[in-house]
Amino acid sequence: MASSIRVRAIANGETTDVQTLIQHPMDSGFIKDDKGAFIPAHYIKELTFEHNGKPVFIADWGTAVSKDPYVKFAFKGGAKGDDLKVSWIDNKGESDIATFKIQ
Amino acid sequence: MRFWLTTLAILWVAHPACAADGIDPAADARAFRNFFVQKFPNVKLEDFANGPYALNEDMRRQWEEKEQFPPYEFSLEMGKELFAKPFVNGKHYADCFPDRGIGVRQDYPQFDDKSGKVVTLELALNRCREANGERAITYTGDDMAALTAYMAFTSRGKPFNIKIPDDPRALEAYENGKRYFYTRRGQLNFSCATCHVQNPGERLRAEVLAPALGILNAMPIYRSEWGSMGTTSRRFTTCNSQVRGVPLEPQSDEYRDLEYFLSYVSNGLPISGPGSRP
Amino acid sequence: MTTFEEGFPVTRRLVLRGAGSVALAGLGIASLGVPTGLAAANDKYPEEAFRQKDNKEAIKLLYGLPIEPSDKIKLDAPEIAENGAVVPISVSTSLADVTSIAFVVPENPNVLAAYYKIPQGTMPNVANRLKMAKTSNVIVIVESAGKLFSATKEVKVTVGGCGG
Amino acid sequence: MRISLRAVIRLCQVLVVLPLGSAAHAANSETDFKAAYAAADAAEREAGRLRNQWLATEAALTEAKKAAEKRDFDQAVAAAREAEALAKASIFQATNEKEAWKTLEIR
Repeated sequence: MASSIRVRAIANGETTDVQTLIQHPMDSGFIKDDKGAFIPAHYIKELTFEHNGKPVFIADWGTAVSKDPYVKFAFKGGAKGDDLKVSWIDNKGESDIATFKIQ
Repeated sequence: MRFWLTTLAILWVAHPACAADGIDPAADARAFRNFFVQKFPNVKLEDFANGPYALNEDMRRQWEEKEQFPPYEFSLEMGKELFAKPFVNGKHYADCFPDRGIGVRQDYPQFDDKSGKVVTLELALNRCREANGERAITYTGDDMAALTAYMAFTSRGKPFNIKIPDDPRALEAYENGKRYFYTRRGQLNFSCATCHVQNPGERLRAEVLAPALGILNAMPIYRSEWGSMGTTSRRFTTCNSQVRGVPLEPQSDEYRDLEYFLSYVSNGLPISGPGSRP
Repeated sequence: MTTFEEGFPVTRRLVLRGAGSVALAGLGIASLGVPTGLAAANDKYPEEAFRQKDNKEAIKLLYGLPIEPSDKIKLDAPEIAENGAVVPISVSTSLADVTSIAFVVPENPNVLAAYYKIPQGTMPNVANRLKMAKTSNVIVIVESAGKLFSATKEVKVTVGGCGG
Repeated sequence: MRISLRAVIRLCQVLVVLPLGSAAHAANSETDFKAAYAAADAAEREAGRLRNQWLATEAALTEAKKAAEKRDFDQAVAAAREAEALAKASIFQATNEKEAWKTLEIR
């Protein structure tokens, strides 16, 4: 299986811009299926970015983040070729982790 | 199928005016393009391939933001994998297409002189599967959407290049597609043109309607409403049910002819698919 | 038949702001497994705040401090969401020493949408995509040097992000 | 533009609802249902030949069948007649459009 995590991390001298897209249903628990039963909530709760072992961004998410969630941020430092470790865990305890090279 | 052909034949005989009018696709395409250019003088011609985003600034900004990392990325990637995956017999989709299927989306639909019918890209993909001993996949499903998304992506920027050969059957298919486009149907009494010719840029509920010019250049489309990528077949069938009509079978003659007409009148406009829409 | 790596044409209809690279090209993925980085977070997931139906309650649980509006926060959100399922919303601020940014949508079933912890050295700018059930204000709360500041913008939603 | 769309919808709804007024009379039998259903079904097939069936017709036919299974023949006959009226409206539409579509054409 391919990773659920897609990252574009680009060093721009002073800062590194990071964009992430994650494949996840982000079911809110408020939507009914075809038979009228509620689809149970299934959403990412925590998403963490680490550069050189140090967290640079932590997202705590609820049910209102869109399906296949996207987030963009920037941090100071970071050089081309550095590792950026990205991990998430959802409300069902499922998780994924991947490491990307800063471009 | 036979019923329909018979009905068509009857229509043809009953309305000799149609035949007498003469079918002139090139003139139609010019008129079609002029209509939209005059209606939206500030929109660049190639921008019509971006549908409602060409017409509405607030929506355009939302689109541009999403396009930085579009939600259809996963479907596109799946399409690339599916396209590259060999069939059981070892052959590939690429073996069924000119240029191994890369950068060819703008040439579909085509008129097939053997069968005397229009062949869309979706149909060509399934014919390729069947020719190689694989089962056809559903036209409205995610796999077909992903495959056509990938093929469109490799063709981005290439202008639609639909050909209508000098064959009365091809002209008839074109004309049938045109008639389907303008014919009011469903309980709401809407034609395709009601929304996409008379009212593009207007809101129908929350949706800003896309102009018919360039509308298929963006196919397939990821719709936020669907939360997934959808094929041209899916779009046509949902259009029919939205006007409270019973949709036809995907890739029925009518839909194929409609796709032929709509693609032809957008000749010269770039492929922009896969697109994203609300 | 493995030589199927024709590059994607760069004719994306939008110039991707210098990003250049296409995600499809596939960036190296090192390992798969259980995330270990979460323990490094300086505080826990605010479970209770995410359950709140009332924005005042949620904000109280999250911070327990008064909030004042600030013109140093730039909240960018559409006038009319093209679809409530995916509303792009971003924020940037010139406030100093920002440690967290929260997005609250008072008309959503659960009002707290997202809470971002901003470690030192991370820019106080976030862009994300949120679901909105109906027309609502979007409130962004920025924690700066231990104080709370907010900006608010209304987003009209005609097709809700909660299905139907 | 919005108003004109609405007006069309409204007009359509009125046209469809009109023939239903005469549907109500008491104590229908299974035979009545079968006759009413056969007429509706025939009209809907004709609409199918014209490639212009309506969702509402299909829904009314389904409703008629369900009511008949419950042996509620009044309801079943009413639904079948509604289906027939809808199917006939869709046939009228399709027939009319054989020429009328040209008024919308961009030339």
